[in-house]
Amino acid sequence: MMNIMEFMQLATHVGLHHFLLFSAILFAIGLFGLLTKKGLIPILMCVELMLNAVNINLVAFNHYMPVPDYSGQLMAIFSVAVAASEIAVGVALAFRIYRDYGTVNVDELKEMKG
Amino acid sequence: MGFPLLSTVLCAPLVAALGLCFVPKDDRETIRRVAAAATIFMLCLVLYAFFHFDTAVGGVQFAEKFPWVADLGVSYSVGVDGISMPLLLLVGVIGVSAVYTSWNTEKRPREFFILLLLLIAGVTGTFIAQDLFLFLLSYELFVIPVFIMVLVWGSTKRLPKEFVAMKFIVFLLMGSAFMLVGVVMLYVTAYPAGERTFDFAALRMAEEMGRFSDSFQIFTFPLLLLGFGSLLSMFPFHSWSPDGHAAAPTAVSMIHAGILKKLGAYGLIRVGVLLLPVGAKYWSPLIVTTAVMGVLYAAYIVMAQKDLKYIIGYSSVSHMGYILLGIMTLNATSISGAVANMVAHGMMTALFFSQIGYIYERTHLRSIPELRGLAHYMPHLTIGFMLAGMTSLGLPGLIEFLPEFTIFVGTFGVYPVQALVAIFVIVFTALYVLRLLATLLFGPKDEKFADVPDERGASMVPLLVLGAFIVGFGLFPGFLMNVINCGIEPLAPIFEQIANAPTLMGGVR
Amino acid sequence: MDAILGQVHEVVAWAFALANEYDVSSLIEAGVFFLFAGLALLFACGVIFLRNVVHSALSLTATFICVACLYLSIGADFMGAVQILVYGGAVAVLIVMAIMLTRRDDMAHSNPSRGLLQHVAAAVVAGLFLLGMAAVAVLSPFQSAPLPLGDAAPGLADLMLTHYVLPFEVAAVLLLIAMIGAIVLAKGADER
Amino acid sequence: MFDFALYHAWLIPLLPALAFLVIGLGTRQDKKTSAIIGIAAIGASFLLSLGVVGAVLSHRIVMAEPFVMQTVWARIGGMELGMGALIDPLTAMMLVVVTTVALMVNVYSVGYMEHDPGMGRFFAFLSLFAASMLGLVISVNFLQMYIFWEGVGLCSYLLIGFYYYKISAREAAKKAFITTRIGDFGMLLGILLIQITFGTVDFIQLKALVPDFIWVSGTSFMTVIGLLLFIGPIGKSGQFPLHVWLPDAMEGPTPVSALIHAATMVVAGVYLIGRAYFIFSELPIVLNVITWLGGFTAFFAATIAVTQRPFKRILAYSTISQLGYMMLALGVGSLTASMFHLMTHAFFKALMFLCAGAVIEAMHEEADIFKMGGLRHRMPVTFKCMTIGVLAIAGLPPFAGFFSKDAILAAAAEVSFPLYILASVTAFLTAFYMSRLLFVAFFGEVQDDCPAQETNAFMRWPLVVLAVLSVVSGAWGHFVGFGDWVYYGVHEEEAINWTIAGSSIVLSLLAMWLAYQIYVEKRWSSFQIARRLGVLYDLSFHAYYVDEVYAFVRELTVDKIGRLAVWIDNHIVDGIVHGLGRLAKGVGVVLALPQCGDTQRYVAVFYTGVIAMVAYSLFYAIKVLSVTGGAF
Repeated sequence: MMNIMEFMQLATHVGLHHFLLFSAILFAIGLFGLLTKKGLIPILMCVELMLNAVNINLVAFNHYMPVPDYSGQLMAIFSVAVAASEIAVGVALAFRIYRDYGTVNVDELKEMKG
Repeated sequence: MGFPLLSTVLCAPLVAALGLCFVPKDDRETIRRVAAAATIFMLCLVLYAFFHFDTAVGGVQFAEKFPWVADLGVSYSVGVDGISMPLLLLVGVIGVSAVYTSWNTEKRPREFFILLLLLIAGVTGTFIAQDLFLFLLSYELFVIPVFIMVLVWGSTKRLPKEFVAMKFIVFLLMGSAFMLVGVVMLYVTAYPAGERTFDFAALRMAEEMGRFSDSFQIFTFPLLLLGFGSLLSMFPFHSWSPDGHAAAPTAVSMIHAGILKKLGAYGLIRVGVLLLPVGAKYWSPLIVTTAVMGVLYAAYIVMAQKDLKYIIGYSSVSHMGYILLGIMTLNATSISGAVANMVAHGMMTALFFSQIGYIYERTHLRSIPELRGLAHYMPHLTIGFMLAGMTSLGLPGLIEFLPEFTIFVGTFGVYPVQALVAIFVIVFTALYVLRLLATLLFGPKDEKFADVPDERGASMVPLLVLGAFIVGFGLFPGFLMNVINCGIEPLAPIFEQIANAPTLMGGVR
Repeated sequence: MDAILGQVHEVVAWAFALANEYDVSSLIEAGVFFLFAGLALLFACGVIFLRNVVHSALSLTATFICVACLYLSIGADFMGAVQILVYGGAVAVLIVMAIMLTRRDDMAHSNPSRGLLQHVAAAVVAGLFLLGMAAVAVLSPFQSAPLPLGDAAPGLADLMLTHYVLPFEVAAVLLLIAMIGAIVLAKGADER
Repeated sequence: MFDFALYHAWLIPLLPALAFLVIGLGTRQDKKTSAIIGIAAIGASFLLSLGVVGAVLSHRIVMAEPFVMQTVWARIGGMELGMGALIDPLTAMMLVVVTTVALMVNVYSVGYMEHDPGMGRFFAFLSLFAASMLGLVISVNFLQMYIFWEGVGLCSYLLIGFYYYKISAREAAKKAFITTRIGDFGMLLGILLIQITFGTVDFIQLKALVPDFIWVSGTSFMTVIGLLLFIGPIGKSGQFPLHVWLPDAMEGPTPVSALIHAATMVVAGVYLIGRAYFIFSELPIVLNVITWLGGFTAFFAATIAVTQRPFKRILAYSTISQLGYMMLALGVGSLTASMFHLMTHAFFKALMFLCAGAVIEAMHEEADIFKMGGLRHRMPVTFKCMTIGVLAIAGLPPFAGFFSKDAILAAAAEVSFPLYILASVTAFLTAFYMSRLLFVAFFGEVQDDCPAQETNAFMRWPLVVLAVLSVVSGAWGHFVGFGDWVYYGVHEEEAINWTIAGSSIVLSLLAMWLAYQIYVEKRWSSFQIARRLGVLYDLSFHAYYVDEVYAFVRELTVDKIGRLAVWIDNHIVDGIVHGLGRLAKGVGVVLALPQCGDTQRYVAVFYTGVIAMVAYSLFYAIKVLSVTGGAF
């Protein structure tokens, strides 16, 4: 058995791996929601979760890796900008779809069926 | 370089098409006059070129050349030699006839004539191109107007016209996809990078220098054959053609059967046989045999057809078999015959279609049992049908006899059995042509045609123009044959060279 | 009894040993991280599993704020501020507005999920993905060797207006376009 | 004068051709002008032909050394094809015969066609025919001959179908063209083989080349060529088994039957063999085939003629029979006899056809001879002319047929006795059925409703002229020396063999007596005889059912296979094409199945892909790690 001591030592020394694992779990939760939710708004929320997970990675790398400037955070800021546009358009789309189809349930929206 | 005659010929329909865009769309009179003027102007220039073509000098004449895409070795290079000159004349003649055949187009005349002129320009470009790239460009260009014209002005008989238009375009594009592969292979193989060129003469030179190995030729030739053969309606890639004729408006049928199919044959000679003679030789027994099968098979099918356009459509498949036979026999005699036959069959079949178009336009009938006894009311139409029919069955004194005879002379010594079958089909041809003429023209009066007017005025023009050439070249074949001779005779060494090349059957033929 | 006591003793001794071995700041750091990471994951699960979509939205906002705290904990103060402003503020408001606009009758069941099969499949996909990413994260021999950097805001401003000025402008245009697009979409282009 | 004609012999076909153009393009509507132009053109040709004959006689142009002038018509693919005029006594004789008959028929047609609205067209076609036929006669090579051969075929087609509104005429025209086309196919093959073997189709050159070729490589290959060439004449000259079109061709106007289907075009086949005799005479097998086929056709057609009822049909079968005679003569090696018979036959058969035309017009298109009767009272001139014709064909001296037929019989007797018997029986039958025709139509009682009247002058005078020619041409030919001029190889003096001539006269007289007894005296009932003969009569009456067999064969080999080919094309060839299309469509449908429209499923698939990529990179990374021992 792996030494509990060693494990605890590893676990309590917060480092890059912690953040990577955390963001992976957050992303997985978002993905799970993305795949299981019916409503368009919850799906959007899950997408936001996943985007956040990505941002965490960027920031964490910027913090823990030997980089000379804040370009990692900057990437995260750009990502936030894109996410903001995405959510704006996404919400508008959801609203539009709701008005045109009377529903926001994706399983009722099958226009793309081949 | 003197007056750019060929460029003018090429531009005349384009300029007219452009001009037509500015004519009010309801002014049918102006529209058709502009179209007619353009094609007549073209015909005059082509005739001038034809009679000033120096048969003593031969080679490529009226040449113009300047670089276009220098990096790829593409140049705008036009010119005519003894093979393309008669075909250019064919384009001129059929162009005029096609315009006059569509004289009374009611549905969107402006667009119709613009597309028709574009189509004519496309085929003109193909025949005068001395650059493989220019050739291919024009070759692919004509497909578009044909497609649109079948879709918009076509008629639905056995098959819906939309279906036929799709079938047409899919067939041709599939064929040219294979052909493009072959052409690119040729282009890449001929010269090392940096010296590459699309110039026909240069590619021909590359062949002479032995740049195309035997196995390369044997592999590449079928690719080209698929492309040109499907346009030529080679059996068994013919089935788009009769359907296409049946669905297309008359002018398109005329150009399609009269020129486009010849384009396939022309490409096969110019690119297939001249650049890949050994490959052609290798496959020739197979192709000759299928060609003859096609001749017989299509003739049989004609026997059972009722629709006039199907009859002529299949009959032209049958006749194109003769041309393919002549080309693939690969000797100077048979190829001369094939080229002459291209002109002959083009004019004959265009005349046929223009007559069918006339009667279809007036009565909206096209099948034989419904149309009968027309001779009582329409002597001019009768003359047109008789002339076309008699040409079709190879009556001496009309344009098609001597070419067929020449093909037979060239073929008989090389492939006696195939030639025998092909010659026997002249009996079948006579049978179906006479059946057609008999039922269509003769027999008891049918009152329902009493108030259908006979051809006169503008609708007589196709008959007069095509008839004049059919009879003129028939009685005095020298005019036509001398030009063709001076195109083919310099090629005789090529054919002698490959006379002993191996074929599919192995050994020496 | 003795044995139990002995074990307790042992654990206490271990804890003390542990306390001796670690410096407190790293322990606090770990505490903060695990606290906010745990909360963030909890709220994230809340987003998915709460029945009421408004609760979900609230839960999402909470997640965002927890993440912002994590940012702060590693010294990314500007990112933390942005996170709170944009996500905790703007996005949350947008989503709540969207919920309002697409309101349905039964708010208690306004966040439906799909069937069991879908859940299993999603769990498999998400689980495998997590497994893969975790493996990557664990196996990658990253060395935590932060360089001392200055304040985040000035550093970012430098980068943004010098080296990354073009992406910055593009991002601005993108936002503008997104805004216009959102307006057009929501308003309906054909109803002018 | 003669020289002018000789050097302008090419004008002989050209003048009628011009007349065709002028009438066809200009004066078609104007009956009178058209007729005048037609007659003037053929008349000028006639005069020129006489001039040519004069030139041949005065320049002593003989068969071995013809007068040739030619020009290059086309040069293609290494071939040089000439056109021109070849004048020798045979040509001169043919020119005169053709122009004479054509002139007579033209004049006759003025009367015959005067009420027909298509008279202009008729004269145009007649002129075109005359042009083609004369062009054929003066051919210098096989190709020119083939060209005009097809030309006369076209005219024959056009003229048989002249009454285009009649379905029977239309079908007959079609049949004529196609049947002769089958013959032309063979002939074309023969010409092609000649062109390929010798590199030329010129008669003069071939005359020099062929014997050498046979000397070197034997006769077998030339026999094939000869047989192929002979197929052409089989079609054109109505030899068995391609004779079926000729009786049907009688649907055309009667002057046409006289000109084309009795006197000129149908003998083109005979003329071709005569012209190419330098090939055929070297090939004994081919000659044998020609002989026996000719003999058989002569007999076969005669047996059919015996039972036919329509006036012109009898004459048509008689023509087939006589053409067989000519072939027979060629086969046994007597060009002279054949050509002599060709000439006399042209005159008397044209005469009889013109008489038939007069009679049928007088009877208001009634053709059945048994509906006629007693016409000799109503139409005395026609009757006399017809009688002369019948006597001539029956071979009674001093009429033309006697001399020519005797020459043939004599030539046949020299070669083979069975052949002689066959020819004699045919002669007997000929005399019988021609007398039957004469007796039934012209003797007996005039029927009450018979509308017949003597015809007008335009129709009468050509009859008289031809009648005179039918009387004198034989004797003239015999005594002036037809054989001195038209011969092949060594010219031999021939005298009348009185054994053969006498027996033939006796046979003919016997046949005529028999016919008189049956049809005039009614000693034996013709119906009784017919019933006695039973099957034989039926076979003869239905022309041995050859037409029916052909119809069956055509249905089987053309129409059935045609329909089969259509089926194949629509279902197999097109089926493959459409099948490919459907295959593409089907593949599309299969590939579209995952496109269920469920976005989340797309996401799942997408992430599955991502997982796969991650897994792969992990796998790769672990491999690298294990190799490098834990360091990248």
